[in-house]
Amino acid sequence: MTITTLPDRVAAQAGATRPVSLRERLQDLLPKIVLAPSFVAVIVFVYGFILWTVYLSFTNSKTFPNYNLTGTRAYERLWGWTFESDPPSSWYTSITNLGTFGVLYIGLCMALGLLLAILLDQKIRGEGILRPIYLYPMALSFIVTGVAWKWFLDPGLGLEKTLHAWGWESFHFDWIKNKDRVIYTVVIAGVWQASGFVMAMFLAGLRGIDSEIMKAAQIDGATTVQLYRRIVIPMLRPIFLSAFIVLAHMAIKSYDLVVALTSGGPGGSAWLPSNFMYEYTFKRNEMAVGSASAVIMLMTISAIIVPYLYSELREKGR
Amino acid sequence: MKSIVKVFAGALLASTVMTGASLAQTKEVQMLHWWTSGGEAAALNVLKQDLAKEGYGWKDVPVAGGGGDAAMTALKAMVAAGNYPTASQMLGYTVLDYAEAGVMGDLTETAKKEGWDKVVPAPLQKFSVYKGKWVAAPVNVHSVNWLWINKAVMDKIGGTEPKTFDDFVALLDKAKKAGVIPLALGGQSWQEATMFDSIVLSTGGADFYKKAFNDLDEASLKSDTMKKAFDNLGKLKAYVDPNYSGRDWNLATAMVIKGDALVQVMGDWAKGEFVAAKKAPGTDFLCYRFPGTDGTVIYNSDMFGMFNVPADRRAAQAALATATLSKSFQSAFNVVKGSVPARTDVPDTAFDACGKKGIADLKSASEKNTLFGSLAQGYGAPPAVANAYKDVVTKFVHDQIKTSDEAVKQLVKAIADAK
Amino acid sequence: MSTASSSAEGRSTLDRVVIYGLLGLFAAFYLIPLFVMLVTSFKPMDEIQSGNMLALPRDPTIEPWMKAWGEACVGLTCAGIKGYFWNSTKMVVPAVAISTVLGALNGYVLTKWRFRGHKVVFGLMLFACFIPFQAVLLPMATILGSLGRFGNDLQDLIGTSLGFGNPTVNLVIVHVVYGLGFTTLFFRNYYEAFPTELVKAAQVDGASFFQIFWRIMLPNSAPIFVVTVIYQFTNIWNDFLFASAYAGSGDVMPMTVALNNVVNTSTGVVEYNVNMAAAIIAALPTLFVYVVAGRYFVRGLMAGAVKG
Amino acid sequence: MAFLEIAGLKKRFGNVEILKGIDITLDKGGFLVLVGPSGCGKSTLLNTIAGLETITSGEIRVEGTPINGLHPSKRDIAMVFQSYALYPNMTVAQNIGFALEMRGVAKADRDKAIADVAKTLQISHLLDRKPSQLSGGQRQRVAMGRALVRNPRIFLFDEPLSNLDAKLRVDMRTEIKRLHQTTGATIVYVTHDQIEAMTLATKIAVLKDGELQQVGTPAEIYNRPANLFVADFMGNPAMNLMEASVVSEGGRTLLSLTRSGDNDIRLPVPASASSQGLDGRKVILGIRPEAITDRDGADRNASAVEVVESLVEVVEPAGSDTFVVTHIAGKEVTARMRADADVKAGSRLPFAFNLDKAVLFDPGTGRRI
Repeated sequence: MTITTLPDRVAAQAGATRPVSLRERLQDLLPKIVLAPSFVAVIVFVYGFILWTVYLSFTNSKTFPNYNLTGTRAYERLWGWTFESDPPSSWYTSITNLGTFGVLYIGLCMALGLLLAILLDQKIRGEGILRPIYLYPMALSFIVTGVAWKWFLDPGLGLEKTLHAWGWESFHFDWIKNKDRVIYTVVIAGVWQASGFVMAMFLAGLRGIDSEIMKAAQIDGATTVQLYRRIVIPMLRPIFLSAFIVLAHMAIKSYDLVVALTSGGPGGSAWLPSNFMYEYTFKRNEMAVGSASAVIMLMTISAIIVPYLYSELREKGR
Repeated sequence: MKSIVKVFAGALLASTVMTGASLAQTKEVQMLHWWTSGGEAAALNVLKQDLAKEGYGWKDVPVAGGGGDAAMTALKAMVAAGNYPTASQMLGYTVLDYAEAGVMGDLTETAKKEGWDKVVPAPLQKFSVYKGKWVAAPVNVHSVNWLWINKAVMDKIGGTEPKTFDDFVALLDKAKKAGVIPLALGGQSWQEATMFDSIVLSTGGADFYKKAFNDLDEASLKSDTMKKAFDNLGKLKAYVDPNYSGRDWNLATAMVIKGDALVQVMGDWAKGEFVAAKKAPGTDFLCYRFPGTDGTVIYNSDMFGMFNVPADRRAAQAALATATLSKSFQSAFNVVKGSVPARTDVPDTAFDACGKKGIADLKSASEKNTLFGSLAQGYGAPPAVANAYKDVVTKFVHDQIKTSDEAVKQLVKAIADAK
Repeated sequence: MSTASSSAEGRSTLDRVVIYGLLGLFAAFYLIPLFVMLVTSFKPMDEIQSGNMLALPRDPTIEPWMKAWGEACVGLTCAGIKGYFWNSTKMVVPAVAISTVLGALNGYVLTKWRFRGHKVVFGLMLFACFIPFQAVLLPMATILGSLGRFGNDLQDLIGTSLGFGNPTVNLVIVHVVYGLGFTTLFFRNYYEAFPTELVKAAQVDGASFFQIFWRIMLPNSAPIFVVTVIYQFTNIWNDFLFASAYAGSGDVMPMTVALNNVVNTSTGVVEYNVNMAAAIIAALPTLFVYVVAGRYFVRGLMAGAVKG
Repeated sequence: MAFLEIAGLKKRFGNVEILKGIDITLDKGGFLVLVGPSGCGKSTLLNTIAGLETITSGEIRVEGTPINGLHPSKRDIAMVFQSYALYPNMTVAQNIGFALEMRGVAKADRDKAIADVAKTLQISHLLDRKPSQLSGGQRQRVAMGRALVRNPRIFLFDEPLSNLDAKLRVDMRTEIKRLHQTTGATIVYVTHDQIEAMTLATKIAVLKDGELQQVGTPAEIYNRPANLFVADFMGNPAMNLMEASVVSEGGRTLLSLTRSGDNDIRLPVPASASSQGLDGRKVILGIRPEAITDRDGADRNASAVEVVESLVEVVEPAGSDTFVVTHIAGKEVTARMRADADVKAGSRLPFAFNLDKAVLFDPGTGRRI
């Protein structure tokens, strides 16, 4: 072989002796300089505040932050409430509701979103009209639509009354007044709001599938149902994941939904953890408990999101 | 790049122009409140005009929603930022909390000059005076233990004023038989607890109420009397319509106004609704004390908490406080709001029959020391306790707590926990 | 572009009927609240109280709309909600513009100018999307307060606060900070699939960091711009929590706070028709954006936003 | 002094060494082809010359001046990418003119330069189109136009033909060769296609696993591969590589190749290798298919032709030639016969080995002896 290695160091120095101007050095640093403000902002305003919240959860802060560490009383109280199911503590209600709400909300949004996307993807005339109809709820805040939903679900005003007036006297739908069912009305309104967005994601995914694969499957004799079940839906896997992340974060952050629709529900039976946190921090002046519940919420979120982030970034990054 | 620069420059420019307004701050009061409905806004406008006569502007910071919840959140954020408003609408223990945090101003000078100590009932001063310093100007006194009855319905069923709890139940029965909804209730925790305040007073009497709900005496809380009060609450629950859950209080009032329901147990702010609907006391509706509570007043009071603003804004603040406690404003405002003046020397001439009764009751209760803070309304105990109390009541009403035994147990535990 | 629809011709009419039937049914479900709001907003009050909420107005009136627009009380000022469009606009436009441009720059750096640890940086920024806003309300207020005092010092020193402490600017800061996670995510995923060779070619052609961004990346980012702008615009326009806490006073109050003050009054007869009209008026910009840009929204999602 | 000098260049990503010390020089007007299997580091090497990737150590000089550390735009290079990397938002004219614009060339001069280049490449009629409206071949031309318009010191090509179909690829190859000859440009060209390398290059550098295997003219690389890898990689069909042992018989040093079920073959040691010290060693005999022919097809000027009879296993007529596969020393050995050679599978045939063209390798080190 002909390779003759020059002494590395000498070569490197030869490169370095050329004066590097300040301008060039700046040019090299530019990407980091550009990213830095955002990064610093996130570190301070998100992670700094998370630390602050964690700290407060170990104090006995009441109305205002108090910086004397006093131990884990807030967590002990939450822990105690976690198992108080009869009568249910507000915390117990909140976390069990989050379970019910989270599963149904994410599940139904995905199912409905996927169904609508598949239906819309059948070369539908009027897609241009239907698509915004499914999407528009995302554009409205719940301050706007909460009242309308509240009416519609109220047996004395809405659907039940209307159907009675139309002659269906036996119709009965009073979930919003029922402490065991009220959370399902929150699910209905939530699904109404977010499923269009999920539909758009799936629609984008469907449109992105190589049509040759579809043709191949049809030539292979797959029926439409088989085609979707065996080929298309498995290919949408990355979208399921994205949709899951988007929905999970919306589910965990859901707050105004509950307030606008149910004002907390009969006996506080519609509370979600974010309502709990807001109540204790701002209304009950038990900031330590509120902070502790926020910490637990964040830990729950991390338990879902961090593994996802880890696998995503590991796989994809070069 | 250019257009990014433009956006930034635009934002900067816009903001520099806007901050020019801060010079005017010394001649205006910044007022945080949640009185945004037509009637309330009209009442506050009186104050605004009074101040305008003195040469002070009014910077309105209205944040409605949740009976002041949103406003209190905004206030907390403003205080955390160090941007104290001149004044904020506040309730009971919240004033003391903020005073303890050292962010409240000092109105003592004005108070001395105007002799507030003598005309404002002592129980109110517990909340408006912190460590000898006046920190808040009470605007009104609401009383909670009222019945609001539709007179037409009352006449139709041939009812008379109930004097005891049993009378009340009998009256409700009559209404039920006549096919009207006997009791209009909004199934939200604060409304249920507000009604329960009256029930406890009626069931246990004045001393019991004070011991249990103001002193948080554990023996009283777990006494049989409390258990009986829960039983009574359970009885009343049988007279509400099935759709009561989650209903706003003013919708419940509207049921009484329209004659769909006979009676609502609610604070005197309900009268504002009757007035707004052009109904007159005695002819269209009746106001009775909750049976068995005559002579005693469970109150709450809207106060304007005054914040520790820089010296150059204090003149405006003092002017606001003076105007708030002026007899003319107290009269004009409370006529509209349904409440009674926070000072006992305001002539009752402008008030209707219910208002006159309210003023007289307040005066006598104040003299007899039977003026008690409402626990449901945040005047009986700090918010943590009050809300724990509301939790238990609402869970009882909505069958999550099934027996009065269990309710008492939960109440004791919840209050101990929150203390 | 895709799908089994190539065989649609061969399918029976029954299939089409079922498909259209389902789509129509769901469209009805999605439209109910809007329908309720619309019909209510055209009814006089007595008709609302006595009638059926789903019925068309017997006696339609535009009075509620006039009132919501020009007379409804937002606190002590009873001049309707028309004035608050400008408050919201001057806050939303810079917040959307800045957060979108920053997101684009971040995405550009994180995909095309990678450095050691870029994944960690991205992960940290993405996780930031998930923080509950209620938890940051108070610490953020403290920081904004310090900025405000800094602004006052500047005011004394150089005669202008440069916007520090101004409530509108504060809201812009807040929305930019908490929007960064999503905008960065959107752009990063989009630029991830953006051919790196274009960037290399531009480098060889002599374009600088910003020239490449400006001349090559941005002109080819229209789809993701649409998604990001729509997402940010609706979120920021609809925000109530921050708006009420940091900009509650009448002269800077954004639309949502004003609307809340109209709708959420706790006393007096609730004028549902006015409330509904006000709600629809307040939502017009976001509705407009979704309806007009809906097509591009799906296209933009296709172009990469959903892949991650 | 050479025009382009790459000295001791190393490149490391984390713990992985991508380039392990590369030394290459290229004269002005030369056409250097970097060739090797995928992952060998040839594209990385090209990118370091372009300045698109930093180097860990070493130096790159152009006309004696180090350019490593310089921003790509300051190196006076132009590059044609595999995917062409045309800016989708710009027209063809804007694409070609972009680099000039970045360098602040006045619009009028720019337009003239664009028009000239477009004329040279016969794409004048496409100037107003967007890249998405072009065919693959047209895009390729635009990409070249973008490089040409700059008139840089060095052109870099990163597998520019790999996205074209076979016919177009051959045409463009010719075009590039012509461009090189008419402009006298200095070119560094990356490909994995050894035919492209042979046809285009004035100098070939073969890389494998970040190491330079051999640098030389196409003929040197083809005829005198430095090691087994180069021998195997360059040429199609590949060079026949057979194990042999060196034996002394009758004062002659001969190569002995075993055959299963047949007698061993004895061949003289090729002239390219000195036979000294070989005695008794195992070697690998490398001989290209065109050096194994039928008896009549053997080179008449060759000094050492040996004829060996062997069993024909497969016959592959390729039109211009016929390839015949037999089995020697446990390996398939391909021979190249005339197109009309009358050969049948299963028959025994005399094969003429032209040992002038053969080389020997050390089986331990893989290097040529």
